[in-house]
Amino acid sequence: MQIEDVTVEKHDDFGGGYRLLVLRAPGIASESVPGQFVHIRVPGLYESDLRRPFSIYHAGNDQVRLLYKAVGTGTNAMLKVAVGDTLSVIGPLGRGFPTDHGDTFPLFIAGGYGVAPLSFLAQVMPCKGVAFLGAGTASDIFCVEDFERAGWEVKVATEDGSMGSKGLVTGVLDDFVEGYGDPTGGSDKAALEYYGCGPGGMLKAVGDRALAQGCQGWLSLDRHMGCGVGACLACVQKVRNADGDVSWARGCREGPVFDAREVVWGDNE
Amino acid sequence: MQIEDVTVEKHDDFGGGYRLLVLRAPGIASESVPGQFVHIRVPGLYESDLRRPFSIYHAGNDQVRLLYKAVGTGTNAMLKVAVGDTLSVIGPLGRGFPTDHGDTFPLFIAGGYGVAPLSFLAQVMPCKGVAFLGAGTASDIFCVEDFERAGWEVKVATEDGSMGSKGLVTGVLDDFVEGYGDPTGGSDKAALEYYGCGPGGMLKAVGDRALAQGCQGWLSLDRHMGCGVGACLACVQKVRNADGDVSWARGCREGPVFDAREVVWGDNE
Amino acid sequence: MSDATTQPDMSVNIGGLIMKNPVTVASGTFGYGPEYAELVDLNQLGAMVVKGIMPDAWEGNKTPRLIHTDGGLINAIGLPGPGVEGFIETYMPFLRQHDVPVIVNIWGRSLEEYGDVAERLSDVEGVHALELNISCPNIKKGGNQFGTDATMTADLISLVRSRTKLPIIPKLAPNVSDIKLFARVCEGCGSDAISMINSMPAMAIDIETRRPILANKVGGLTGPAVHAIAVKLIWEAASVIKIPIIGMGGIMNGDDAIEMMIAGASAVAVGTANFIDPSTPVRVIQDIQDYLIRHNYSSAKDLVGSVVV
Amino acid sequence: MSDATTQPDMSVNIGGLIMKNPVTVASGTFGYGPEYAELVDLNQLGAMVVKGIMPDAWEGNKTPRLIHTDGGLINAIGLPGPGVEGFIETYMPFLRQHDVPVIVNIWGRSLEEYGDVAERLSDVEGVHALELNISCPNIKKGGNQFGTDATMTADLISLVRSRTKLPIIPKLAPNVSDIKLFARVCEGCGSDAISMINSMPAMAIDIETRRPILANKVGGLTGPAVHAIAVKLIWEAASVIKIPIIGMGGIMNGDDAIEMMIAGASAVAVGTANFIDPSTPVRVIQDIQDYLIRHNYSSAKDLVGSVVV
Ligand SMILES: Cc1cc2nc3c(=O)[nH]c(=O)nc-3n(C[C@H](O)[C@H](O)[C@H](O)COP(=O)(O)OP(=O)(O)OC[C@H]3O[C@@H](n4cnc5c(N)ncnc54)[C@H](O)[C@@H]3O)c2cc1C
Ligand SMILES: Cc1cc2nc3c(=O)[nH]c(=O)nc-3n(C[C@H](O)[C@H](O)[C@H](O)COP(=O)(O)OP(=O)(O)OC[C@H]3O[C@@H](n4cnc5c(N)ncnc54)[C@H](O)[C@@H]3O)c2cc1C
Ligand SMILES: Cc1cc2nc3c(=O)[nH]c(=O)nc-3n(C[C@H](O)[C@H](O)[C@H](O)COP(=O)(O)O)c2cc1C
Ligand SMILES: Cc1cc2nc3c(=O)[nH]c(=O)nc-3n(C[C@H](O)[C@H](O)[C@H](O)COP(=O)(O)O)c2cc1C
Ligand code: FES
Ligand code: FES
Repeated sequence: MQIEDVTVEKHDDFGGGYRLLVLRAPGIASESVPGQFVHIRVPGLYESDLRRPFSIYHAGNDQVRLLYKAVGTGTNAMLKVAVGDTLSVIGPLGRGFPTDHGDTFPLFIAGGYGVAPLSFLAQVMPCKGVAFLGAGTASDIFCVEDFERAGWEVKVATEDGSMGSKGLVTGVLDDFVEGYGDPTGGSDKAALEYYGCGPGGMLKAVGDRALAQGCQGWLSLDRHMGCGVGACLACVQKVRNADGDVSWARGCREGPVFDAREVVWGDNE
Repeated sequence: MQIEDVTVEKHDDFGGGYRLLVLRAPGIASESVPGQFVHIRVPGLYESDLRRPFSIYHAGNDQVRLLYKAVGTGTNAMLKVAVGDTLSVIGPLGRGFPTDHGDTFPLFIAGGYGVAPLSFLAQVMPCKGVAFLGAGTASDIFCVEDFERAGWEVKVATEDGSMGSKGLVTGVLDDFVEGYGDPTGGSDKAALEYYGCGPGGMLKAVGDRALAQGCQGWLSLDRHMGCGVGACLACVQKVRNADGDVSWARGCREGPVFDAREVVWGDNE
Repeated sequence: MSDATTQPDMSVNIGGLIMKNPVTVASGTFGYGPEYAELVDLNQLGAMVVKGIMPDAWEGNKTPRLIHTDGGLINAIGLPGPGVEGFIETYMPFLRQHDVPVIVNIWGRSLEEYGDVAERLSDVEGVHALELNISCPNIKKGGNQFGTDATMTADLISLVRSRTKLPIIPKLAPNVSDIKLFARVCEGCGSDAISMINSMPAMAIDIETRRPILANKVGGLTGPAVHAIAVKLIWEAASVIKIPIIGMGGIMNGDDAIEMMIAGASAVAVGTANFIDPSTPVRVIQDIQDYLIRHNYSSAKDLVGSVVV
Repeated sequence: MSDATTQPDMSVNIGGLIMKNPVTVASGTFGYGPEYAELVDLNQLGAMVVKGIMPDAWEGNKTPRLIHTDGGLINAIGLPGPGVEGFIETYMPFLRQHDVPVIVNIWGRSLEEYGDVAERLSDVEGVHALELNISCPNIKKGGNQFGTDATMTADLISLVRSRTKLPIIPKLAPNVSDIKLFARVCEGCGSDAISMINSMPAMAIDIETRRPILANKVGGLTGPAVHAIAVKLIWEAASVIKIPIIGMGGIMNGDDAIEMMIAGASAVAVGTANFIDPSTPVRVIQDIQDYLIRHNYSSAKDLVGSVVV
């Protein structure tokens, strides 16, 4: 973790309604692993406005790449950032996805900017699997080539059916899982490993499947952040440890990636 | 008085460290008289930041012109205003200089942006006189040609002597007044009429001279403004009426131009 | 619930005073009427609240009287004004020409003075209600002291009550630990409504001269900085009284006003925002109406205190 | 007065606790030490104030716990923490490795609990002082209620005083009408210093759902919005007590901190600003030092309460 004044090297439309921000951030880039995030001070906001968290889309070559969508005050102000500007960035933050894997078969399930950290993970993971991308409509789907270039199969679901299967991403996921492995046995479904990143409802659905199938599941939960470093205790998530004890974990420290078995749903608010 | 959304038609360096802002403001322009001011909502400030007052440098042809210097938060934010931008402007505000004159001989005494309203006045006044411009150094002197083009004589004083006489503007003023009219009599000094706009110290000096010589004097006093229209009572100035009663007058309504006889000095804070 | 073609009923009843819409202006931020009249049609307002009036003409504080700070203003105007006779003579003829109820904000240096102004205004044609400023932080005598001591608040309201039949609306101070107590005292002593909040005591010091920036040393904070404080206090007060509340404090737009009404205010007043954009009250009226239509409310009254907790 | 070549003395004495410079961090905004340690050298701070600790581990409130608003944040974290034993075990070894005095912010659900935590921490190596949070608006039991009732404040401080020899620093609530009373009570009951201000009770409502945005409904406003309120309260408190004040509330930069010291604070704490720029405390230290040099002060102590009124 470090705080770096970084230079904006690129700032472009990306696809799916997202913008790509490329930052020269040698220190942060060298430490980052997929699933971690950065905390950015957005120029032009009130001096007391909080930093905004963004997943690391890619890190390497002294660069950190982000994908973001303008949804509110902070992200709209980010639109005004120009190449050559300096931003104050803290990162990498949080616990990312595990990077040591057994011989499980990885399934990525992503919605919205959830594709960003999973694309990063696909690049660095030695094994290949299937990436399930879901969205409302075809124009909201992006990063497909990222996964394909990394040797992954991509399955798309859109709610309006304009791309891939029609329906929720869990639909294509279920179809795939059902057909996976030995059709008579099915015990090898436990060899699947789930990685989810996206809206809460989707993550719960993914977590439920992992648990039901006795699979390992990793879910990246986005909690509202204050400090981003573990000090303010704003970003907490209810978790259950191996003994069954329930406590709060910090989304920015113990998360954003949680073991699906730990997550206690719906008791946060 | 009206509130107008005006377009910026020009925004340039001017001279003397000032910037010229030309606004397409047909409504305000048509009502303005010299000595009045406009109250501008500066883009980019906090939503609760007050408007900033600026004297009208010139009004006509559907345009209002202002001269301003970046001295603080608001005026620095004004530097970012671009041609084509829209500004919310209230104006014209306040009581300007009287425009009906007898056969007095007008003397203008200006410092800083005080030249702006006096330049305006010089253009519209039927009679011609002498404009005394004071500043610290030559590069702070501006608008000389405005007065000359209008047929006025200009006398400059700089504290460092880099332009015109060395010293305060009251020095050249006193020299002029001493030599004015019949050197034996001097009673015709009462035919002088003083118009001052600039720093408080200078205005007091001008006012004192007007009173001592039994002349009419008009002083534009800049009081810190809130609303600019007379509602908040922030901008008050102690004044004495003909009966000797002292009361507060509003800089934005009864002023900014006051009769030198009315002004009660030094009792505001 | 209304169908989309009918306009919602915007009127509210503030202790007998009918406002055609729930939006007024905060005392001291809109003068006595004429000041903004060239820019804003007074007849559009739900009510016009004038700057504080006491028996005599009053000078107020020395200058600087008003400064801007993060998220708001600090003012120590000090309640200058023409006195009750001066007010009636100079401004009431103008106000009577308009079709807007007039609420006169009053204050005094003693209980008696409050009573005197109240009584004097009681039979003045065109005066519809009295707002009792028991909470101004910017004067040495009276002001905030009446509004932060429950016993004094009670005595003051009872006295004024006994001297006027006009609706009386005490204006509460935010710098108390138990706003419910003050709200209850106001109701108990015969108030027709309450208004809240007045400005929050505050101070700014120039670090170069080491002097307080305001001539009065301390002043009152207003604007967005106090908005969330006001919402909380209004919500609490509304939970214990039945009389209506006029809510104010940092309303910059329709959303802020709607939030306050949901918290429990029957009407709202725009203050500091007038200085920045005099059209704020009119915009707020429009925004409330749009909100009511969009959410299918048939009346502004339905919004009041509708917070889901 | 110092000559330009000697550095001013930055140290201050907070009720027996010597801080090498007058800048610390506000409880709850800097964790327990390790959180920011990779970004900020703790040894540079005048003192380290940890998040509130009570006898037992405590969950705090549900989420959302923190939102941003105009000019600040509203939080209702609700004082989650590992409890006093958990704190000592988990964090004190880390803190003892640093050369910075540790002030533990404590709270309880009853007077006894305050006493218990205070006593338990009294002989823990590396704990230098106790800050008594008698003013947190975000918990149902205890918290703000102790700090807005002068009698309870007195009882609480007297009890804690009887159970520890460590310097005790009650932390005052801003939502009182007479801060002088509370400052005097703190001094009279044996406090070594006071700190102020805690967050200001506030609320925000989502106008679409009509629900309070914070799960706890109400929270505490902090950041620039409360700065001028804090300066005023510190100035008033400093005028009636001799014990030192740790000032906090919306300090975003050196100027804000210097203003508070001029108003009467012997030391200052940076809170909300840490979240935005963790280097704020270090910048503030530098800015104070530069100011002292520029104004020819030989000691930071000379700045304290130097307001010219
Ligand atoms: C760990 C993490 C990683 C993220 N990665 C990305 C990313 O890679 N790309 C991307 O575009 N976005 C990402 N986000 C979300 C992004 O941080 C928010 O969209 C952004 O903070 C919104 O800021 P704003 O000022 O534009 O919106 P605001 O004006 O602050 O809020 C707009 C709306 O969004 C809600 N909101 C604000 N912050 C959050 C949040 N953290 N979670 C849920 N709702 C919120 C607000 O309540 C409000 O309704 C991530 C969030 C987290 C916690
Ligand atoms: C009637 C009137 C006419 C004016 N005409 C012009 C003009 O034509 N051109 C021009 O450049 N300026 C003019 N001014 C001054 C101009 O309004 C201020 O310079 C401007 O408001 C400063 O805003 P700021 O945000 O940049 O400064 P801030 O950051 O607000 O303040 C910077 C410093 O200036 C001081 N200051 C702010 N406003 C005033 C004020 N009104 N009077 C004195 N000190 C102040 C502050 O106390 C502070 O010390 C006029 C002022 C008045 C009242
Ligand atoms: C410049 C100014 C003058 C004020 N004068 C008065 C007054 O005369 N009487 C009064 O009761 N309140 C007065 N107030 C307080 C306002 O009526 C209102 O309660 C407060 O400003 C909060 O609303 P706001 O945040 O929208 O401004 C004044 C406020 C300001 C800013
Ligand atoms: C997220 C957060 C958590 C806080 N937790 C505590 C706490 O545990 N104990 C306490 O006494 N004050 C707590 N406070 C109050 C701060 O210590 C401080 O008094 C307040 O934030 C004002 O300072 P600021 O405006 O600089 O933030 C907390 C404040 C914030 C913003
Ligand atoms: S965001 Fe502050 S603890 Fe996680
Ligand atoms: S600026 Fe408000 S009365 Fe003059």
